[in-house]
Amino acid sequence: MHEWSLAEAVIHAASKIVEREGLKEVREVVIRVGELQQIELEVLEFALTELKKGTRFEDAEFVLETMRAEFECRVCGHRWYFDAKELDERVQEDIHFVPEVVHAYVRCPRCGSPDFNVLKGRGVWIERIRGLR
Amino acid sequence: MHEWSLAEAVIHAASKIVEREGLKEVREVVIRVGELQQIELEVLEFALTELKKGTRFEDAEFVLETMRAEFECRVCGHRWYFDAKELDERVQEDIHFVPEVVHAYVRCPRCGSPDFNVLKGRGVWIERIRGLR
Amino acid sequence: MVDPRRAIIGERLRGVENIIAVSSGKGGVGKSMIASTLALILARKGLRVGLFDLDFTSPATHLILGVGDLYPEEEYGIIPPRVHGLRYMSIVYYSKGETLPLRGADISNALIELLSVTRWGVLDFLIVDMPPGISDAALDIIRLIEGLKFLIVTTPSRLAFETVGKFMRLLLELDIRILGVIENMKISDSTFIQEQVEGRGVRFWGDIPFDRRLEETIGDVDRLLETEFAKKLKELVDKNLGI
Amino acid sequence: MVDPRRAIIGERLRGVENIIAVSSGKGGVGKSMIASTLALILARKGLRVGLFDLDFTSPATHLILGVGDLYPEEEYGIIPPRVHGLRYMSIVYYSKGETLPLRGADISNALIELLSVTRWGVLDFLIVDMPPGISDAALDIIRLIEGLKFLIVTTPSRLAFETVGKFMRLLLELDIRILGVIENMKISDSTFIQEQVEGRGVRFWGDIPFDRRLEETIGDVDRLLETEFAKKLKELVDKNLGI
Ligand SMILES: Nc1ncnc2c1ncn2[C@@H]1O[C@H](COP(=O)(O)OP(=O)(O)O)[C@@H](O)[C@H]1O
Ligand SMILES: Nc1ncnc2c1ncn2[C@@H]1O[C@H](COP(=O)(O)OP(=O)(O)O)[C@@H](O)[C@H]1O
Ligand SMILES: [Mg+2]
Ligand SMILES: [Mg+2]
Ligand SMILES: [Mg+2]
Ligand SMILES: [Mg+2]
Ligand code: NI
Ligand code: NI
Ligand SMILES: [Zn+2]
Ligand SMILES: [Zn+2]
Repeated sequence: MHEWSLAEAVIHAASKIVEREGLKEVREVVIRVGELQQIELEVLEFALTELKKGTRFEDAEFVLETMRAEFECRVCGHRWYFDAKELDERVQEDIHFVPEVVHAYVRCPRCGSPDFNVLKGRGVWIERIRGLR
Repeated sequence: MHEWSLAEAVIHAASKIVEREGLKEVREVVIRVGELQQIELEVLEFALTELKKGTRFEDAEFVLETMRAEFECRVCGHRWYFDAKELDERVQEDIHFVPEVVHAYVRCPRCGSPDFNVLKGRGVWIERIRGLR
Repeated sequence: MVDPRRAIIGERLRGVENIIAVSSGKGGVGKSMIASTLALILARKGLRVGLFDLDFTSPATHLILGVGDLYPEEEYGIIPPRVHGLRYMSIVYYSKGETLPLRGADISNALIELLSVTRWGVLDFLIVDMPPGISDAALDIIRLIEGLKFLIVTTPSRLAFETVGKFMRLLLELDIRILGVIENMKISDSTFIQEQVEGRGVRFWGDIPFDRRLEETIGDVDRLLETEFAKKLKELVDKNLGI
Repeated sequence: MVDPRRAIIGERLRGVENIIAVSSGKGGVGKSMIASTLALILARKGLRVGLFDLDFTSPATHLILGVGDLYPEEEYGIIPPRVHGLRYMSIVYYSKGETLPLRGADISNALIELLSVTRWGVLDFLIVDMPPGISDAALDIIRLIEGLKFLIVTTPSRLAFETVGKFMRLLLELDIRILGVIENMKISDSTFIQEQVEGRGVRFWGDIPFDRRLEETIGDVDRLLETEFAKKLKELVDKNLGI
């Protein structure tokens, strides 16, 4: 349920964008959700549906797109996809809250380094907002 | 004349690329030079011309392109171009050697912060190499 | 693409009256000891206090407080567990005893994540234990937390003050409020630090002597609060924070 | 686009026999004091020695050595000035007395820049003074410098060893050579650190007592080398480095 606080952040940030862009009516908000954090999409969706009530987003559709998490090793250049199932549940939960702790638990499969970059698939992003001016 | 050591780095790195790509004959090497460092282009060109003698780059042309240095403030979002002439000569020389010391001398013109990002125009880059396989 | 987290941070800290970053620029001057003890002292006065360990790659406050095997609750966000009367947040809940090598960009991301999901509730004071260095963590809390105040720690050493002086200058230039400077681990009666601090127009809170017995109290807050160190810190707090 | 700098670093360090990073993870344990004094001790043995201060946001070795107003020469690169018989390189040549706030990505860039343009020439030892934290500087020298060896510094405190132990574990996991561990500022005769270190299969070099007179020698290397601190360090070097 910390998905709730992420949903609040989305609504908050989306409001600022809508104001800045001067949108009168919001039709669609596309959210990109990185898989690193293993966010529960139904929970996030539920939170967005609850939180939008009585706001300018009441009639808007929130579209959730997921994105696989890809890493790149800074030592050997190897790229690979994150696979949560290789980690035990407790560690998955830790990464769920603070994705950066992945550097304590995951190593480059080629050279063993913890010094890798999260190329994509981290966090929750507002991809675009559609509406009428 | 530390342009000489940058030229050596270019030749060294370009050789590795040529080997990796399996080029037999190199025609052109395009180098992008960021303006932050105020590199003396004639000196860099001279060094490249001297260093390429007797190497696989002997007949290649080194093309130097410059790129203006642009900053973006992390606090207020303001973007602006670097202007070396606003700094005194000694500071210009310091930035010439270690561009990051710009954070000791330059501030965001809008909010005064030293916490800005060098968006472009830092360093020397190999942009592309043209040749025959 | 817009990262929605930054927009909510002000909201998350709305119920917090004072945010104090215990900072230095220099390492090993006693920031973690002072941040932890300061938080405990304020809590024992009956105030609502939080402690946030921001030294992600070398955290120490969990040892000083003797924090056991806790895990924050999830409830419309993350609720910092209560430890010795404090709301206590540290990355060690999630990194456990593992080494956590983080580049600056990761430190920045983890900080923003924690600030955007942690529900501190209503607090009189949130004490932040800062890492050494004048780098991502310091730059980020400066840009992200409005109304932040710094409490600066140094030792009497010129090696420490070299950096502390530079850090102070930066804060003054940026018009960020400095509550004062504590001279920790004092072993002589030189007035060098006091003069330097006051010469820059900053309040010198006073000094805390080197206390040989401090080490033995690590993990035992009742004994910690009985040390000369803690007693002297309490004096400085009473005098300078006026509460 | 390819950054050509990384390819040349091996070339630049080709004439250097041993590269030793004086490191800890923890701040304020005496890394800069030990790195500077170690470099001086080796130089006085007639060896060719360089010292590279890598703590860009809180450098200290220039104060310890009492480095005056020097600027590196430009000659097919940058030539580190000679200071007390050492080839000495620090970012302070370029940042002067200014505060230099750098994010991790900038620290990384500045490090790569300096490694790719500095001509150390032929050296028996290059001593690197590391910043605290397990972050960009540590991760970068690990990935960029082949054959690097670590000399680890801790104090007797559990707060220091919490981080030092984690840092050691990371180096062991990555198969990076650890020359040994020095326990600095010893004030009791606890064997806790020695046991922890040897228990991990790492060489314990020994301890250096807390030396009240050390501070007075900052900036005067002849007096520094006469201290109990320096004499004890020399003993540890003679015994453990075998030169
Ligand atoms: N007044 C003091 N007297 C004696 N030891 C102290 C004092 N203050 C701090 N210390 C010790 O100094 C070391 C560094 O303290 P710490 O709080 O970890 O510093 P920092 O957070 O600045 O790195 C620790 O071993 C701590 O126990
Ligand atoms: N053996 C020692 N005895 C007394 N003081 C010491 C000793 N070693 C280091 N110091 C002091 O401790 C402080 C921290 O040392 P420093 O070399 O700056 O540590 P670091 O580089 O690890 O941050 C300095 O004030 C230094 O003079
Ligand atoms: Mg990363
Ligand atoms: Mg920058
Ligand atoms: Mg600390
Ligand atoms: Mg140091
Ligand atoms: Ni959750
Ligand atoms: Ni030059
Ligand atoms: Zn790898
Ligand atoms: Zn700005």
